Amino acid sequence: MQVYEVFRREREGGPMQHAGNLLAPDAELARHYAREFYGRRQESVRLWIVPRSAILDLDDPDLLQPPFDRSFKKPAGYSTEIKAKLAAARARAGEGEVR
Amino acid sequence: MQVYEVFRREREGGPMQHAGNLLAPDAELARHYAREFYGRRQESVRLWIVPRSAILDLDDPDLLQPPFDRSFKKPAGYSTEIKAKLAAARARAGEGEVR
Amino acid sequence: VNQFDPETTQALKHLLLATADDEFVIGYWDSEWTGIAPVLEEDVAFASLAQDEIGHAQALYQLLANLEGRGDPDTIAYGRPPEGYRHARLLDHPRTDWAFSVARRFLYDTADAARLDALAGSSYEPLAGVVAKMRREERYHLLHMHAWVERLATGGEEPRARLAAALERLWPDALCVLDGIDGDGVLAEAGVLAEPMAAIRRRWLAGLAPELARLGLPAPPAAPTGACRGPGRSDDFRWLWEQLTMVRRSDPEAVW
Amino acid sequence: MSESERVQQFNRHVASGGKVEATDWMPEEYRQAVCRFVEMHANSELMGVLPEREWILRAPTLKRKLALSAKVQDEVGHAQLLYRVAEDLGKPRQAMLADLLAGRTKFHNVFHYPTHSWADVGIIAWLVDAAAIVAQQALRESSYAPYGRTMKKICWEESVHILHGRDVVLTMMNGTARQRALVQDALERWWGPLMQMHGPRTDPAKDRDLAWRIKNKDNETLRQEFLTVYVPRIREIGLEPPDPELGQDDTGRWHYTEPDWKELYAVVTGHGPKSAERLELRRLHYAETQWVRDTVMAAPLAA
Repeated sequence: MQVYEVFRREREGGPMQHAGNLLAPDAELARHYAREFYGRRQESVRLWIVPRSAILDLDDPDLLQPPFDRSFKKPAGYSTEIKAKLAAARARAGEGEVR
Repeated sequence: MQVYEVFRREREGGPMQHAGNLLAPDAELARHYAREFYGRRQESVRLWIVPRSAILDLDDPDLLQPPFDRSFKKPAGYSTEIKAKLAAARARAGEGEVR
Repeated sequence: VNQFDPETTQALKHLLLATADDEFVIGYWDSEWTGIAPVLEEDVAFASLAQDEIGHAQALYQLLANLEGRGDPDTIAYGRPPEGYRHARLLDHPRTDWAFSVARRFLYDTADAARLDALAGSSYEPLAGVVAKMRREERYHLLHMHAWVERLATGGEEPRARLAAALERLWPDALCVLDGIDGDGVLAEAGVLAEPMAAIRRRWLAGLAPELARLGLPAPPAAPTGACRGPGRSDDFRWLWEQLTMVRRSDPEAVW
Repeated sequence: MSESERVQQFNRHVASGGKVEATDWMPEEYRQAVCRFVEMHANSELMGVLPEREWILRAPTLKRKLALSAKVQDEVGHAQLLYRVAEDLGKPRQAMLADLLAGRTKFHNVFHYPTHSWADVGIIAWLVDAAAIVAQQALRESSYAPYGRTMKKICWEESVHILHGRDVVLTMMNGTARQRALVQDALERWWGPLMQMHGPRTDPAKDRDLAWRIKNKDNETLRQEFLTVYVPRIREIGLEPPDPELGQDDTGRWHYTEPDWKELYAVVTGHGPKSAERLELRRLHYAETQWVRDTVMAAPLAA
């Protein structure tokens, strides 16, 4: 069984918002179960179902500069590894060192 | 080049919400561009970057907006009836009805 | 004003009662899985399928009450002795196990789809309206049950053996879903049905044949034998009838 | 940053209303406390299915059949949502189910009791769900954000259950004298477990779950909130809770006969009237469907 994250749109024109996640053995049943958990009351007009493994997660406070300091949230060394990757990507994008 | 959908968390504790998408040749640059456009300038707490090809899209009205009545799954299915029945039950109880 | 002659109207009433009872009884049997299905996610899905069938039964009983000018869905659904129910023999079996319920569900939903196709253009307008809604909701049933039969058939020795045994056991009774309707010929002539039941049954079986062959699953027997829709009913259905009428029978003047 | 400094910052963060996400760093003690709390909640939703499930086949009208089946379906859904939250904290779903079925973990007291009539279905859906929602609404602000977000959805669905339950009770109170008697009898059987449900008075200062704001209200506050809203609604339709001491003082505070905490302890440790039978029923169904989980659910569809 794999974890699938589910996003839903409540009414036309509204944003796709993360609603929760579920377990399913494959994509087809994941679609059915997403419909059940976030659509059995006709409460959604659209669903996006994504295997959690396909999500690139970026939540390092050093890199996103959120409006508050949460540095305690990140174990030491986490941001240095991500920073190195981003530096490499920036180099490939030909932007050189920014700021 | 691939399309990546980007989701961001605006305030702590809030749900991830779709913010937009971008074109990038690979995950590294997708993460880099997402950080630039949706992370730093919009002070996101967190970002999820997802290749559009990994998203299962469900918007079939037969599955999400089935035609038969489902008011029994919603407040509207009960509130009017309760108002009338409550008045009757209160009237009965008010008359010193001996149980 | 009644658009049909007495004989056709009688056949239409029998068709409505039989179809409504099919939906009602399978809705009840499958609702027994609510809370105990193999996986929490599937529990929620299978409960939706059972609820849909109860909703369909309600709509069909309403058509029957309108046609007869008396009664309402509840009095028709709950107000008869076991021998008064006209569901197909397929629905006289209890829940049994997951493979059995999946096999029955698969046979029933695919047969029901063929029946609904034959009613889609019905000359009886109110029925055509209800059928149009049912067909929309049955799409998800078919998607879900084809998905399950595929997974049981290819999921290894035990799932495959259980599915095959269930299909072997159920096939003779499944044919009854598209049989046992007195006057189906008259209904076809009046355009209520697109064609008689035997033709709808052949169309259903022809539709299933490639999938059954691909998955190496048991094929149907030639034709149904014996009474398809009562009045004789199984002990299992009598147990279910005891359950579903228990509260109403406990206080006949009560309001629920 | 030293470990203890990080823990202090974390404690200040949650104490001031800060949120914690699944992938954030958190003290192991906090992780265990949240996981245990959510697991107990998930167990209660899953076991809470069984008392009402007996009546899905006995619902007396098509609407009641649909409403009750949809309610029990929601409870199964809540169990799934909560087991997922707990699983993301590190304890696999199978391990949680195994601990529940072996009696190693607990579930709420109210689900250890029998049901006698359709009136029980009304009282459970109305008052037991109401007592639960009073506690659950406070959880929407939990410091553990995935739990808080999940509770928003669960509370919305519970609010529909309460309306369904109240509709069932009101219909019976307006029905025959026999129906009214059935409802009063059910209220009397469920009142004890209801008063025990939020648990004995605790010293908020010593309650770790409060300190970490996993939950936000202490037991007595929740009980008072429940009584304030629901005793008037019970009495206005001619029902009377079986506690002669039940009443409000002029400050609005409710006084009542002290709930039987010994019974509560006995029940939640698996010695309630239906504890063994219901766990056995769960074990039986779980074993009967193990083959499905081992095969079809274990791997994606064969290509």
